[in-house]
Amino acid sequence: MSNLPFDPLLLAIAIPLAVAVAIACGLPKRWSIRLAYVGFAAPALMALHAWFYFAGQTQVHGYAYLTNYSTGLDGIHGLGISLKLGLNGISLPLFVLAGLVGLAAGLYAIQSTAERLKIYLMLLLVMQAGLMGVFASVDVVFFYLFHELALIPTFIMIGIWGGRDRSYAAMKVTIYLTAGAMLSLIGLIALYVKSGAPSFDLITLRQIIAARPLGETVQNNIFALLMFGFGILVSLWPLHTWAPLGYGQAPSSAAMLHAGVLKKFGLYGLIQIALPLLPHGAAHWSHTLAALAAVGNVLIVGFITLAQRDLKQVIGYSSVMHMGYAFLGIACYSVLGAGGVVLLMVAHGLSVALLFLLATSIFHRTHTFELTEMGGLAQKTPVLAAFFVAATFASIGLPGFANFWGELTIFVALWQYSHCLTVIAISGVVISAVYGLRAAAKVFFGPPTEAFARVAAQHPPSDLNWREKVPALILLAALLFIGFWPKSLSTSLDATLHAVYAAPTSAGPTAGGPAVSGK
Amino acid sequence: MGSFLFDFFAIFTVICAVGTVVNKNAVNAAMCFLLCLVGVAGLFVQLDAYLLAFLLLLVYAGAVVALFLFIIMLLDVQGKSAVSFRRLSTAAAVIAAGLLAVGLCSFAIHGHLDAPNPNYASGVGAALKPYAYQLFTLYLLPVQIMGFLLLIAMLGVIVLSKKIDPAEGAK
Amino acid sequence: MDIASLQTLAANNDWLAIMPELLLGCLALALLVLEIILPAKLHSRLPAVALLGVLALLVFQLLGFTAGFAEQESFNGLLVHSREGQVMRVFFLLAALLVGVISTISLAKQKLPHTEFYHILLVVTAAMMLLVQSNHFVMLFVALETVTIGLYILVSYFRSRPLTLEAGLKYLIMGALSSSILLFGIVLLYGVAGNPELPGHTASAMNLDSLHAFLAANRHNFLASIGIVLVLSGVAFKIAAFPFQIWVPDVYQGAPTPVTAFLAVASKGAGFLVLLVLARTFSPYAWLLAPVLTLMAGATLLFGSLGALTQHNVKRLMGLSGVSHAGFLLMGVVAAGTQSMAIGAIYFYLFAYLLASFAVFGVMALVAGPDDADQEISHYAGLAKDSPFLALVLAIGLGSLAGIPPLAGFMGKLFIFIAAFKAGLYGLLAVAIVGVVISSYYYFSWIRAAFFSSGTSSDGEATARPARTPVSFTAGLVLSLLAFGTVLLGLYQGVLGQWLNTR
Amino acid sequence: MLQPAILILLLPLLSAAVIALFLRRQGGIAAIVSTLTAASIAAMALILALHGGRGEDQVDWLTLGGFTLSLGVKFDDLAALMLVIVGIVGLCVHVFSLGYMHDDGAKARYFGGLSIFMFSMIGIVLADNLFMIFIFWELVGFSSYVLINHWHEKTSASDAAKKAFITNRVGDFGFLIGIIWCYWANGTVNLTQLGEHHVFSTAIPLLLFCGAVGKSAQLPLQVWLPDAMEGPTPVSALIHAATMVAAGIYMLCRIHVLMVPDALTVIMWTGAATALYAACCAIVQSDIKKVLAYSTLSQLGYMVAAFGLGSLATEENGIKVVIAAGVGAAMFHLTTHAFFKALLFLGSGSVIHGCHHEQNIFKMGGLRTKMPLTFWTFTLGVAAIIGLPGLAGFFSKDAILYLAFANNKAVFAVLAFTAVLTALYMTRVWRITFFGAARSESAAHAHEGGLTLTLPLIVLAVLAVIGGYVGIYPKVFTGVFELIPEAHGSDHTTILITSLVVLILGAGSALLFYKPSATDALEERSPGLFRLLASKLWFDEIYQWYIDKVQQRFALLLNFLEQIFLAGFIVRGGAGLVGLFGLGARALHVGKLNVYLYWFLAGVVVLWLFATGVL
Amino acid sequence: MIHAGLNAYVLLSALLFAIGFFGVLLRKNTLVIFMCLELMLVASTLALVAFSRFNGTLDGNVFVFFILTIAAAEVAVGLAIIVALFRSRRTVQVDELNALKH
Repeated sequence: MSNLPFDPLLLAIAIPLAVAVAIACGLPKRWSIRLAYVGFAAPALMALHAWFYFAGQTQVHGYAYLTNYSTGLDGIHGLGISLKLGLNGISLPLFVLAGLVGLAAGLYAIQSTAERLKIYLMLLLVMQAGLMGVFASVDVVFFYLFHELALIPTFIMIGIWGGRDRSYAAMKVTIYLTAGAMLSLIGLIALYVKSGAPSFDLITLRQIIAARPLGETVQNNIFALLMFGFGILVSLWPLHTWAPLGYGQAPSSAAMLHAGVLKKFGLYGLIQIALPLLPHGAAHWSHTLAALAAVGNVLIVGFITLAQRDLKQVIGYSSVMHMGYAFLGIACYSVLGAGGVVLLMVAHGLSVALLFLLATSIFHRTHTFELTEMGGLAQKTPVLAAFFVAATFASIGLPGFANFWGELTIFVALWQYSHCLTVIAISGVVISAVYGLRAAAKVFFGPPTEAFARVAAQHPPSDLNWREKVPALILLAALLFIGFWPKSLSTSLDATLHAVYAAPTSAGPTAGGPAVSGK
Repeated sequence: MGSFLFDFFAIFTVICAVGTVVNKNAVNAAMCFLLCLVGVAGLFVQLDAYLLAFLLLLVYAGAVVALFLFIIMLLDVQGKSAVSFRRLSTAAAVIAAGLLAVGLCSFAIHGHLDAPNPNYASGVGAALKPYAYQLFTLYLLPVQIMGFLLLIAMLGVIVLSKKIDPAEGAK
Repeated sequence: MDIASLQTLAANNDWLAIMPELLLGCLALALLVLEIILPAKLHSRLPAVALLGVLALLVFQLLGFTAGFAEQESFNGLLVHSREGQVMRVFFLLAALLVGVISTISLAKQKLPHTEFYHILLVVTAAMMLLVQSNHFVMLFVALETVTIGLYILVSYFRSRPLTLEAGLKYLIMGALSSSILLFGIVLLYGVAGNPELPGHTASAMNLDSLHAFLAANRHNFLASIGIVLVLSGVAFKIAAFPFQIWVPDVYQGAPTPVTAFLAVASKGAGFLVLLVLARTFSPYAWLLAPVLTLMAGATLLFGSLGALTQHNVKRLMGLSGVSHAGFLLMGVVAAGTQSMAIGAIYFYLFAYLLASFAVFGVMALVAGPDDADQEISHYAGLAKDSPFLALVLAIGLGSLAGIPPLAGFMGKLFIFIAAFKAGLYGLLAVAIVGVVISSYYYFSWIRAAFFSSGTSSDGEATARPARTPVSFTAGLVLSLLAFGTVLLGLYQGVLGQWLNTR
Repeated sequence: MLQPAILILLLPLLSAAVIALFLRRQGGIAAIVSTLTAASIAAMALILALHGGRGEDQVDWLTLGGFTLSLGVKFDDLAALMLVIVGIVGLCVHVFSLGYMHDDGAKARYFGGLSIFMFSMIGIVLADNLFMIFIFWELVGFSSYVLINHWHEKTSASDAAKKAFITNRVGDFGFLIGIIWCYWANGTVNLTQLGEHHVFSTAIPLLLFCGAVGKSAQLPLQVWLPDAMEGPTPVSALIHAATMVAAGIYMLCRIHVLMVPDALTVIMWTGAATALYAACCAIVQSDIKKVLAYSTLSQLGYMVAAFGLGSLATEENGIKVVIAAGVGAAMFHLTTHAFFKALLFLGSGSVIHGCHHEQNIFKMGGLRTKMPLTFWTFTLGVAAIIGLPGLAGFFSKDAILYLAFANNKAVFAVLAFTAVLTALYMTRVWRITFFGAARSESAAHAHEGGLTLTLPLIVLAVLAVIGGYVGIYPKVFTGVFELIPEAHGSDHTTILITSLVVLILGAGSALLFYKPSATDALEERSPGLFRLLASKLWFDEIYQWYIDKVQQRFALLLNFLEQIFLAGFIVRGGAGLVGLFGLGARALHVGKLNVYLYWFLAGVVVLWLFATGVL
Repeated sequence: MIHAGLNAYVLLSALLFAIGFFGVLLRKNTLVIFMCLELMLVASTLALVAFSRFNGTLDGNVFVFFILTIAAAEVAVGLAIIVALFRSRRTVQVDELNALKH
């Protein structure tokens, strides 16, 4: 229960959905846009409320704002599926992320000049509702269901508003993500069936499994399903090829929401569900996961990013690469590693959304994503350049931005797991600096290329306007805020992780390292 | 005696059945089918199912085969009717025949039932009354359904074989 | 046979128990009578009478629905009235109603008599309702043949279209063949179960309960097992299970769109109900049933998905995708062998499938031209622009068929998967994943055609497609209810979930 | 203890934030805000260092899974000294910038960058643990990037900025591994706690040293520093001469407790090699800033070598005392170097400003008369760096030479030779720039800048003169300066003589050899040697070759494999295969009834086989 | 009357069924195919009657009533379809009725 007179989590889901339905029912455009502001602002407000008042909430089973809505399947004889909403320390940061990125993407979309803006906004609102739902769901089925709810608009948006290859991209993304979702669905079902729990909600699952842990083989198999299923969704190498293509073709707001938030679903699932409930499975698969992530995601994809000539491809591949860090954090199976992953997820979500937003803004000025055809944009658009450089540095893990905390904690946790992998992972930091700065330099610095000079002569580029600046500022401010005050997220995160990971520790993972550094 | 009759009717029926299948001419096939039905009716008689034998001849031989013949004549297709002997279809037919033969053999070998006493409850189908009792008590509902079935079949035949109005469908 | 026992037998013919079916039959007859007595200008109102009658029956059925329906026999064991039967009555009435609505659209494009169509539709529906409640091979076969013969007529109903008649002929011959196979299987079972030399033989060998008892006493009888597989083959034709699915695309394409919908939903639903009943009856032969059904499920799933993958005629696509749905349902049937919850899952899946399929078929009927067999995916180009409503309904329907949350189809698949997992059908689940992934491709291709392509080819000319029928109020209402139901059932299973899961 | 230090730390951050948020278009106000901030920092630093206490304190910044990262201040003499240097040099540079950047279009960004730099640098200085050092370490790298990139429309500036950051990242790669290793090995990265007990390991200090190699531009990561001269000259003075590059030395001194002999040897030789290498390179440069850049490199090498020479055992009253002489010597040289190198850079800035952004010394000449103040202060700076007795550089260099002499004669020889070269190239640049006739239009019209340009020169010149005395007669920062090794007796004489000889040899030969002319005398007389030195041992070329021919080609290869093999062959191929099956399944519907009927036969047969138990 | 054994009847009916099946597969004339289908039904009725006789239950015999009726209805509908088809396509050969495919 919350100490608000209403259920903020339900409202965060229902308001955007209601606005979407209203738009679908044929609201006139002017009103659609006005309502869309409400639809995007409401989840963000709820998220901010949850962020700052989380500590004061009464917690039931570790969840604040816990509420339950029946679906008719939660009776004595039912399957135990109900819309159970709540936030714990793990979901809170991601709920906040979803709210903020959703707001930014929404504001950016509202001002965009997309064709058929109403449908675009409607789809985006559905996506937003799904995203809020994913992280607010305590019930596993609804957790999955909301993910798909958010996923469908992505396909459609890529298909309608995407770039040149939109058709192929939409198809490929659809098939990949369907495959991933199906694998993970089977994994979740397996978890439910094998645990013998009467309900799909995580609280019950945790209690049941804590009382009666699953057998080792069962754990290994279920974890494999979840790992590869979620792995496809999060673009684990070599199952990642949909990601750069999809992001390259997706319209900006869809890419922001998908790469920024929705993609985190898989990681969130691993941290919230798979790791605590399947410690043996995690231990069994951690080597594979870590090797794939370190060599594949970080090194190979890192190098591939170096070879990209298209700005969106660079961002897309870099996103795949950073997911490698997240997988490494998961592979460590420690509170520190998992906490690092959550921090990284939030940070990466904010920064990659910012990058996609700015990439589109750049495109509006250069009319190309080809890096070789840009250059010298900073002379015309210093503010845009400043934002982009800030976003780049955020994404390459500069301290002061949220990303740093995620990467650092993951590295620290990883050292305990494997020295060799830590070295590989940290070498990724150098690689990401190379491609990040190279891209920034190619776009903004040096003298303008001939191609860009021609474009600039026809359409004189203007600097970032307020309608682009506000969403960018929201994201950047959040990045800096977390960068400077990581405790705003880490306190509740730490508490929840300790509680959740402490229960089935018979597999022997450690909760953390030696005591304390600074005290 | 009974065994001889059985053998006779059995062989007769099988030959006629084979004739139905392989006869190039559709009319001849229909005639073979008619004879085959007569053979089956003979077998029914040996099984004491006199009513059914009678019905079989009446309904099948009298109505159904007549209908077939009528249609065959109406459509005047017997000239074209022939078994195609292209290589692929021949091979397929041979394989099919082989499979069916093997199936029959397995049926004959494994499907042996311990025959009950032939005189056990003899003449269960011989009398007429039990049929009526059964049909109008136990099987009353199916009989009613049959009524509907025949009705829709009749409607169907009417609807399907009405001459196509030139105004229809030309759209 | 004495009079007293005959009286007992006659007294057991509880006509009240089959009131919905009787009323439906009466309604069908009334249509014919009305056509005769009413002046010709009022004949166009007869479909409305039929539909309103069905609707009234549906309401009556829903109002009289009690979740705690006691299982009872009537007609001396020919019928068993169970809660599932009640649910399926609703299912078939709903299907008939929706087919009727779609028919008004499709028939309007042909100059053909209407009344007979509705008459046959109602009779077939009643027969289906009896079919799923039958507990006796005679009853089962008679009802089945009534359904089948009615469908032969309905499939060939647009007789002015040569393709329709071809489809009708193909359906007729293959249907008759499968009926013969089924019948031979029944005969064998009857012969074996009544054989006095065998243990547990029964006098009423056609009765499924007695047969079950007999089979339980003879678990490895050769003739019985042959009979079982022959009966299964016959039912497999109805549900379009591999390898008896080959007729599906041709017949679906040629048949009038409403009849295709009827075949796809009601006929298949009836087939599955019969299969469930038979699977329960044959359960002592699980050694045979389980592997056969498992392989059948997997092969059906894969074949349907693969066949639909490159299909561009939407009716054939619906047919083949229906085959893959049959695979999912078969998975449920296999699981039902050990998990009782699977039965609820099958029912739920059928309802979800009904809602989604009729949404899609409704849109198809509106998009199709007078030539019903010619319905290409490319005809849907630009649908979203011209008629966003139809496009939305189509997307919801296809999404539900593809199993996308939060639509009803997803919950159906989820239940089936849970049941299958509980039953340990891991291999089938793997196949199912492949099937879902492949199916997402072709469903999405269709949605893509409706949403993403503008309807003009690269050189700017509009591609040739039949004119679309404007959406009437009734059609619009029904389609939006279907779409709404699909969404609602995905999010809130409520009463239906309780009906189906209370076991 | 914490509050004033935190205030000093946060003040520039506040200034940067104010500039970034509100003063983007008001460059003038931004400059004043930033300069005032620098002034208050300098004032507070002096007060805190000279009158304040010493101590440490921290708060938790991040706690996760038993890992705590704290935000803390360790304010000892070392930090106080460094803070004062940063404060004073920073203030000078700010003031100088007011004049130097007066007409720049992006003044706000420039001063904002300076403020961020001050924030980051002070953060390093005050940090009480290695993670915190690392955080600010990265941040100074960022501010350095921003400031080098100031004139971003020049490709060279943008490339140099990128190069600087990436090269630093390479160093930080090792640094971070070292920190993490240190954390897990010792359970703490708090500097004080590390001093109390720590695990002896060669790898950890060497990995940590990687950070210093990057930041202080030691071999082989020295390549970024000369390029960094693309930034505005005051930036070069502040960041790339006086403070940021010295952070590497400072960090080494912070962690000297972790050092083991083997690590020290590596560090020593790295420093010595860098010193020699850079000095050689400096001889042939024609860009005044490049000369100073290589000189900086060379001096940094000196400091690193000094640190590496490490501990010194002396006998006092018969008791052998081991002191961390390396720390003292390195920090002493760091202090003096900060003053005179900042002076030299600002002097060169003044020259460049006067010559309208002409940087080639062969196009200058005759500035002695046109810019007298600059000339005299520059002269003092040169005198300090070449070690003219009595000036700051003399003392600090002697201390290092003495340490080398006492510990390792080979290094001593290298360093002494480096000192000769230092005298040589500094005299060369001094003579060519200021003497003779003006050799270009811009030099002919050179003029002295305003007060903002000259005042910092004077201040720094004074410091360059007197700076050495704080080291030899320590009254303040005794914790550092008392560690400086003092030569006694014959040793003292040897060192004294050595440095005089070195000075005379270097400066004399330069005076003899180089005349103020438009061409390089060495290039004319000995082109082979000139080319060898000008090649800088092909470091840049090798790196460029690696990037172009190895790294980029490898990346392209992987990309090719990904596109062709993974996305193409496997994914598209797999999809195509499924599609083929789909076509096959579709082709089975041949439309002929007979064929379909065979399916029924097949189905019945298969089921029959199941029933008979064959399958 | 001395009867041949049950097995003989059953085998005979199976043989007739197989012949009918084979005819369905072999023939191209829809009318003949249809006749063969009827043959299969008749084969079933033969077995049914035999079982009914030997098992001593009347159900089988009564069932034959229904089967005969159904068969008649089926034939009527089927022939109507064939006639209608012949009208539009002028053929009853299944080879030529393959407009619906792929």
